[in-house]
Amino acid sequence: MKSLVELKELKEKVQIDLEKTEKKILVCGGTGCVSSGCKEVQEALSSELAANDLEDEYKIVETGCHGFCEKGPLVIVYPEEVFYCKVSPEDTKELVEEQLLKEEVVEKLLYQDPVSKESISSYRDIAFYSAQQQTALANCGHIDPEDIEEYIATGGYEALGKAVTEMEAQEVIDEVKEAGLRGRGGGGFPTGLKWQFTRDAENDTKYIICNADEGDPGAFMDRSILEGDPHKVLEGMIIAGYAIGADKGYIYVRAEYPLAVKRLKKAISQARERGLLGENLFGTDFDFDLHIKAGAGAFVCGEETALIASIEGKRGMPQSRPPYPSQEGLWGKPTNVNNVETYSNISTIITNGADEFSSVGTEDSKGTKVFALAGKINNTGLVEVPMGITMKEIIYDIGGGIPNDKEFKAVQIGGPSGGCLPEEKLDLPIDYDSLTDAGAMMGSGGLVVMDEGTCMVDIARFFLDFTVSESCGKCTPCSEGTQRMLEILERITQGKGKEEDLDELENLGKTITDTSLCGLGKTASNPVLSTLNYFRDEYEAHVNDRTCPAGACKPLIEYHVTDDCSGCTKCVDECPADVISGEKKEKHAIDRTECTKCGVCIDVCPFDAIIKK
Amino acid sequence: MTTCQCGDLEENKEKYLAPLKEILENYDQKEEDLIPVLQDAQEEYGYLPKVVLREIADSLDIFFSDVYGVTTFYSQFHLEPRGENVIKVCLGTACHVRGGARILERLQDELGIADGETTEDLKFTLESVACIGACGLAPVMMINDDTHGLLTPGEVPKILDQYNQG
Amino acid sequence: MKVIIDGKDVELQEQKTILKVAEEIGIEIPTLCHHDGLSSYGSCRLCIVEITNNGNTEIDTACTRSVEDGMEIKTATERLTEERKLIAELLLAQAPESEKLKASLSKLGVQESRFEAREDSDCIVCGRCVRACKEEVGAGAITFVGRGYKTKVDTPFSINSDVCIGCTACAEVCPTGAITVEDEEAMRYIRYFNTELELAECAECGKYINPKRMIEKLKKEDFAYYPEENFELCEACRRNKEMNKFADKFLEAK
Amino acid sequence: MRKIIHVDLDTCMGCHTCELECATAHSKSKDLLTAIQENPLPQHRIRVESVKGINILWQCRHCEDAPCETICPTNAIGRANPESPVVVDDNKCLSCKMCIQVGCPFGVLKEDNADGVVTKCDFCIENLEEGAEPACASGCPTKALKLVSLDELPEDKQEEVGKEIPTVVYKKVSLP
Repeated sequence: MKSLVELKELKEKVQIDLEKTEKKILVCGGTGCVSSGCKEVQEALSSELAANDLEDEYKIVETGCHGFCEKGPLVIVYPEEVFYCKVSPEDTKELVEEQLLKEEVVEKLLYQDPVSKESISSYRDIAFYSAQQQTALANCGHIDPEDIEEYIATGGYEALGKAVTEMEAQEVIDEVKEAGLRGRGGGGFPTGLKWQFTRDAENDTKYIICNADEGDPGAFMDRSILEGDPHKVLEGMIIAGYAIGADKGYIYVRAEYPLAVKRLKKAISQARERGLLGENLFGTDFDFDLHIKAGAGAFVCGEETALIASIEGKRGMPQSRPPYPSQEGLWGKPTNVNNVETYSNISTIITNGADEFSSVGTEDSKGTKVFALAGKINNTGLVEVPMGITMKEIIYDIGGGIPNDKEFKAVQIGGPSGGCLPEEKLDLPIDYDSLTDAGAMMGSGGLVVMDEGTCMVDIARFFLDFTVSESCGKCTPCSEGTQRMLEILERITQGKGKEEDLDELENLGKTITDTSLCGLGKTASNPVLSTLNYFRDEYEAHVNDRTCPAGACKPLIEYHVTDDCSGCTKCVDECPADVISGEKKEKHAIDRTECTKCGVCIDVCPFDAIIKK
Repeated sequence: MTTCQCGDLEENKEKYLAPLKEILENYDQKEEDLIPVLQDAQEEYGYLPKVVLREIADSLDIFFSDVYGVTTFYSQFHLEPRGENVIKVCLGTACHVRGGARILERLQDELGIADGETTEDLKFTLESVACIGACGLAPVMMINDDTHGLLTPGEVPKILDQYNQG
Repeated sequence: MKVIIDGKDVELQEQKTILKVAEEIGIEIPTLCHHDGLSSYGSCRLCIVEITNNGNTEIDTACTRSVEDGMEIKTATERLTEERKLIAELLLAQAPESEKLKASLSKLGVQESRFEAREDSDCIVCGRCVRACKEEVGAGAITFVGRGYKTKVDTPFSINSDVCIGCTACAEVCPTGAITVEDEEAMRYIRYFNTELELAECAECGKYINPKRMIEKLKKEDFAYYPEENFELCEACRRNKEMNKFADKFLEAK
Repeated sequence: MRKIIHVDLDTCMGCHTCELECATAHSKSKDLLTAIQENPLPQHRIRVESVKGINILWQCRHCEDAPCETICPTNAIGRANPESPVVVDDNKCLSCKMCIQVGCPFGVLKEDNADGVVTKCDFCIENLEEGAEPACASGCPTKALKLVSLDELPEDKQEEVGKEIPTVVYKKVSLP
């Protein structure tokens, strides 16, 4: 790419080409949809098109994640924008014949609103989408992530062209500072300031790193962005490189995300071919190139100093900061580390200006944030919303509330570093500082909803178990302290808790927070401390009464057959431990001494006649 | 299981290490290449045998102990042969609240092995993982590259059967 | 550069760690993983101090943190003392049998741990031995193995190391005394690492001296002057040889 | 002003007082009668041995280009400035003993019986800074050992100090 003019000419040309193929079928190719079988749907669709001689008329585009993972495989037919969900290969014949040939919607494949039970044909009318405001996810699910031209057609790489040809490096940093963008990966450090530190560090060699080692259980926004719009991440990184004076960048991505790695590789090679990576970008003397490093399965490598150690080929053990990576990072050189979502916001800031960006959000948290909705919620998937929105709006308006008429109990936000917030905190406007004040954390934005059937002690134990196995083992409070906390929590969930255990948990939690070496340890106790704070009665029930109010801790519950049992023998057949006995039409019985409490019987019982108590 | 796959003869060792040498040629052979080389080598050999680690240490000119330290740090790497089919049961938060543990238990019962083990016939390796980012489909497991979502324990035997043939 | 440590004003010309500065003015901060001869590591966390700078107060380790102008440092507040004790107990539970560790921790008022003792454990994973072996001696015989609380220090595959030079630095720097060295006849055993080495014999008196592998390694070092045959001698024979040479010269001069 | 220990072997009676003085100077109590009851017993860093009928005084030469300094992996052995003696920093010493084994051609380094670190003649550096003689010299009843300034030496010897011969200078004979 020799100049901005050349890029704009290309954009216009591609836009014209794309308009010619106005008729297209978008098939979501995100990981969620791949696992529910979108590849088969895509194949079936293309043979149906062939069978009906529509191959030239309709183009099938495999997009990145559309966000609504639970309803996959998703298919959207353009130009009508009809949104079909849970499409199976068998449905494709009807879809092609009805929708494409007769232009009549296939009712049974439409999304049905869980409350009004109405079928909705355009995704724009579905509450899950209509309440969102997308910046980072803007292109995800709408363009072919493996075609750089489609990205260019949306105005892609124009921000880069503008930055390197029309702006001084310092102006770029000033713009990012003014926009008020804060790091989307965890702590929320102001991005512009981080860039400034790295720019001001004296050294001829500097590096840019993209932290794509998304590891928070329950968060998958980075994965979706990488799979759905990889060029946006590259563009953000190249702009960062220009701003701080680096000519080399690394993307550290989880090896568990093979599709993301594949699409990134493709995006990088396309960008190189077009001269958007390499030497003399846009005819200037700015050079920049990118390399991919695949992680090897260590959550702690999301911590920036550990990530750097891992890129260098070492054990991913964090180091004390200061010196910060902006002073001494990769191979001792000043290094700027941001995460995927942060870089995805950069091009918008440069193109539309800081003012427009900062018009969204709250006083101290600007812009939008992507959240991953998961757990006991109707609409699981990815949503991007303005900062300052309340938890209630996300869970009920966008997420569609709790399934199966269950009661909301808590929402866990921020992954293993985050905390569990109770119902009374649902009106909390979500931004970095209010979450921290409430004992949780923005983290990467994983939102896991829990209902009355979730035991909060068990959830705390679950997160501790995760931290214990992911602690790098370097510092005493994190590696030993969390293990000791876990032992206490295990004791409590097994009904062997002691009265002084709760104080000991708090004690350990505070010391681990205060004295651990890195962010992993400093936040490891959050899930325990926040549940102890908001759900202490549940802990007390386990310790004092030896009961689990949620009915989740196995050693504290028993399975019972109620009088609702009609004697259908379904549970007798399905029980993997063979401990249910009973004749047809007679009330069954469970041999509790051998029962493994696996819950299969509850799942299969048509009369809800098996209960836990 | 730790018996050397290369035999004792120098000639056999050379033959055994030939694919590794090809892998190494794709790299500059600096310390920073250690993790990618280990990844490629594991892809080639299925696991990381001692002779392979030693050869990597020599080629990259780093301590054998460092290679071993790195290998044991990352959960992706394995020092023992693995099953033909690798089952990864997700126990991330979303899967946890939707009963991922029950899927794991059922798999353990069906296969007769514990988390992290391999069946004697080397057909299956079972392991639990933190999050595979398919939270929308919880509970989820991956067998090799296939993701199976929205699982119930009852479906487990059926799915295993698909991989048990041949 | 001016800092205040426990109320004392200190003026400094060069960058130093808080630990070093405190030591110089006679304030003792407890530490286990730190050793003056090794790189800073910051794993045991016993040397935590409270640092106030620009209005923010934080806790950090004195062994890794350099002083900055205007810092106010407190080394022994009540909070620090309590947290240190807890950490000390976590450490003690990892090496419950170690008298050496107990002796160091008794200064903090910790005699026993509230936590259940770890079985078969005598290592606190402070990494002194690993740093000594790899960074200083340059042998790289041992490494951290695994991660999390299961991390231990070992040779690759727990087998006899073929690069250990038997210098015993690992044993000497170990704060729990877990690593021991035993010389029996012609062999040196470092059983903690399943390692054994052959000892060289003094060419003169036949006494066993250091391991052959150490001598091989040292021979490759570049000395300004050094008689080659000295490598094969014990220190007493080396001394005798030189003394005799000297006596001869002296007599000759007379 | 660079100082050296000057040894006159003709004057030495072989009384071993220097050894006692050295050990006492490096004891905890610094008092001979108390020092001999210390556990572990204080060690001396100079030795007197009779070889071929001559009483030879043997201690660290504080070599210009000291092999013990070269071999030490942690820079625990070295001098503060080019004119100071070669000393061991106990806190930095890892006790790897490479200096004992091969570092010193004269065999004057040994393991400290208290903490395992390496120990050697430190020229009584603390005394030196105050202008006093090292213990071995100050305690020598016949003044066979003397702390002298470099310029008190004959000119031919002066030139050799620091190049050919170590800081400890023996009358009549140069070393090594």
